[in-house]
Amino acid sequence: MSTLQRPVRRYLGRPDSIAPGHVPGVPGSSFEARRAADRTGLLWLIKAISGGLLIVFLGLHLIAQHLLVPGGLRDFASVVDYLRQPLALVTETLLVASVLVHAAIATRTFAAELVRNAGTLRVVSVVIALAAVATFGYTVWLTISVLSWSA
Amino acid sequence: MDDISRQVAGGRQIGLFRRATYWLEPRWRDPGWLAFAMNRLTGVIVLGYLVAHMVVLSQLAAGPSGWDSLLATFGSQPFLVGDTLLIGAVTFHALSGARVIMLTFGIGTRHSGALFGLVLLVSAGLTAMAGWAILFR
Amino acid sequence: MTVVERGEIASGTTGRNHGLLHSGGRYAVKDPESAVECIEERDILACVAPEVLELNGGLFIAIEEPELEYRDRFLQACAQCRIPTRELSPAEARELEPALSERVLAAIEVPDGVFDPLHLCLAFLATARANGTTVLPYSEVEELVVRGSAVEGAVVRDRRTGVRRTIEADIVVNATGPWAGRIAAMAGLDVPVVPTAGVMVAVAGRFVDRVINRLDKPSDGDIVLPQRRTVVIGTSSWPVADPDLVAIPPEHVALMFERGGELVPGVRTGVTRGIFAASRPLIGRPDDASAGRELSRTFECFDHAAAGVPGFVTISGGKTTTARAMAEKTADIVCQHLGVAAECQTTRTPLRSYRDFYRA
Amino acid sequence: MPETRIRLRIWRQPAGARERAGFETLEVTTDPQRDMVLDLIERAWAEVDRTLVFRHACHHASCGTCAVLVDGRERLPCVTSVQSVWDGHSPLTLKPLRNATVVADLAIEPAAVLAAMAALPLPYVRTVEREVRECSGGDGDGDVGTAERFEDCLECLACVSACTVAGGDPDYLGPAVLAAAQRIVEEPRGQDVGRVIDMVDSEHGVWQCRAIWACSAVCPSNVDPAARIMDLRRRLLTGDWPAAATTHAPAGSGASHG
Repeated sequence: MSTLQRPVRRYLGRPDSIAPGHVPGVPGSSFEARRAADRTGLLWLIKAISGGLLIVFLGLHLIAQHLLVPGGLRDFASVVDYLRQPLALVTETLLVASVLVHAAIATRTFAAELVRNAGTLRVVSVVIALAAVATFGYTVWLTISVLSWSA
Repeated sequence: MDDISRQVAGGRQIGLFRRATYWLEPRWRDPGWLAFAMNRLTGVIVLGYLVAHMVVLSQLAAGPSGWDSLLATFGSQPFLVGDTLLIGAVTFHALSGARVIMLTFGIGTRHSGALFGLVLLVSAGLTAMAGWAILFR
Repeated sequence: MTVVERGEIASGTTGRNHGLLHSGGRYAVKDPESAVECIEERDILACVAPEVLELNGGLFIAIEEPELEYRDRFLQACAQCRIPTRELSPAEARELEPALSERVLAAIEVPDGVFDPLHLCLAFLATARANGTTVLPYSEVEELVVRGSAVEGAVVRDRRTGVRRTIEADIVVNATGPWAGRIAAMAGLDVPVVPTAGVMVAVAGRFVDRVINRLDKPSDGDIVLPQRRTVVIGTSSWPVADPDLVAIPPEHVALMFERGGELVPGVRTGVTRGIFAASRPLIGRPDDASAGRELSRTFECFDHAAAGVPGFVTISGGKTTTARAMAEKTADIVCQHLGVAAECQTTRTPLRSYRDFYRA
Repeated sequence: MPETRIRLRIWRQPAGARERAGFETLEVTTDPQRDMVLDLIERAWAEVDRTLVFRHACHHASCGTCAVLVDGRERLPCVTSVQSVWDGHSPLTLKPLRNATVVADLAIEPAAVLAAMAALPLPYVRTVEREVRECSGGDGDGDVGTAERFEDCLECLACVSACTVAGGDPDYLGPAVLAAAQRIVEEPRGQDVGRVIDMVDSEHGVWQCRAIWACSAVCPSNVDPAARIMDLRRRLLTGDWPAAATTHAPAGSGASHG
């Protein structure tokens, strides 16, 4: 287990293997400054984990929402009954969350290829993150409004 | 971009158009290229569908009458065919992602091309089954 | 100082050889002068440029009965040339190198090594660049600037741009190997350099870690040495008129497999990776070139001032192993002419990493 | 096989100038069974057009200077036999490698990538591994583990040319540099592993690789850069890299310098 501490400290805390100093012959190449800004490994890991979760939750979603439902589509009442069950509510919410995380990171990768300037990229990344959070907020609101509709 | 990368750049500038389309430059002899390109294409397709799906679901806020009237159109044949293709894109994208994760952890690194073949096969199979379930059952 | 190279670095003879870092054992009996140069240079390179050398040593092995008589003369000659040797029993030899032929009768270990030709050149040039030298690849000397009887520069065409320009120089050093004759002719001089080609065959599979030589007088196909995951069998000898394009006689190639196979049988069934030849600059007259094998491997430095053409020096002959010694001798002559009283330090100055050649 | 004529459709680009660039067909004689593609290029230079610029040195896959595109595929022409790539009648197309600046005609400028390699720097000599030694016959297994050999990577840049990602981003360190970094992590030989890990664990390092594997497909020297990049990713995620330079540098290997 001890080696797993290292990626945790590397990506989340103070990395233990900060380069002691300057790379001779390569101007201005001290890695400490760059180290803090670059957590791409963590982004990749989150994208992979969210991808894995997606396979599970999307599978459940397809089965619960389409396969088991006669005709494949739920009418309004059926949607409400389904979402009333706490387990269904949780899995649908986690599905939305992992989709948004996964899509956000992937979109940022696209952006990183198009945008050359590091500053602009940071801005674009923040915008993408906000969009994802906003979308998640909207789905929560929509779910509440659907559930409260019948009350 | 650190100094090592700047050295690697060595003055080679790549324009915006090429940066946006480099992944579409075909390398038919390398299955990994097709895996990468299709992964992106299916990713974009699914993202597009999700946006549409969000818009459609927002109709729920209009209550039962608004929503239930939509069911007829979304249950119609063209939409069902669309759904099957969508499932194809999703299954491929999922399995292709799984392939990259496996390779990252050293599984199947000697057969990365064959792994892609497997991804194609399995996703096609799943899509066929889903298609049968949606269209003919 | 400016180094002008017609193509990519080491695209001439030096680049295209099997990369043997000679301990001198090969020449101990027949060419002691060359052998002493080799062992001295081998030790210097091992300390100044370890990064580009495989120092696994070499084995001289006897396969047939008659070669056993050569053993004593070989051991004695090596001792005279101060080449360290260690006798191994056939069993010991095959323990170290299992791919050796079962018919090993005797084995003597010598400090042979292997270098990578391009990267050894780059190490020298990286050090030169670090000391202010300009290196111009893809630049071809088309004429020498001759004013009166003196050489004062060269007209160089950059093959990348086609642009011709003149480089003025206090002294022009003609270090063009088998092409030395062609360049010297530009100043109306004739240098006794005989381009003598030799074929080498690369076979897939790292059969041996050491350099395997035949314990006999030098002959064709008497060496098998490792290069990464291949082995290279060398070499042969035939005079060529034009070193620009060497046609390889097929029978020489077959001989490599046959003779190399006697030392390391595995090569006979190995996959051929490359068949290549370069022409060596042997010092001598064309008429005795037919006996190409007998020409000495030592190098010679011609100060053409003595022939009434000051400002022009030709250095040719020799081996890649003795390149530093050739440069030292040439530099001594150049320093004499320029009135520089510097003392040679290249025997102990570590070479820069070859990678530094590519640094800004 | 008798001598026959072959047309070489070679990319000509004087002084790297793109606007005057284009294909030119040079015809030479060849014996497809004995010649290598580099022999044809050299014959075209010697007999047809002396202005042809191309890179070459060792002619047996040990220097890595001659890599070009043969019919669109990255190859070392010095070890690519004519019969293995030629159908016997149509012309052979030769172009300089992709993702590198062209010096002229078939020659590219390697400095950009090789300077990054120099910043690592990967020692050039390594210890011999058991599976590499062809110990045909005999009892012992030689002195595996103490004998030295050169690193497999020829720095020929075929992998960088084949890499789709490198085609889209000049800042990507690329398969050659990342594979070299992995070799340092695998066999430190006195190098500072921590610094190398920091260098590759970046946006333009191992995380930009898309597992396309074209680099490993074209590598002429058994390096398998894709698997090494993935190995670095696995090591980063599991913390599996030597804390400090634990293994000693074998005798005569590159002293750390520069």
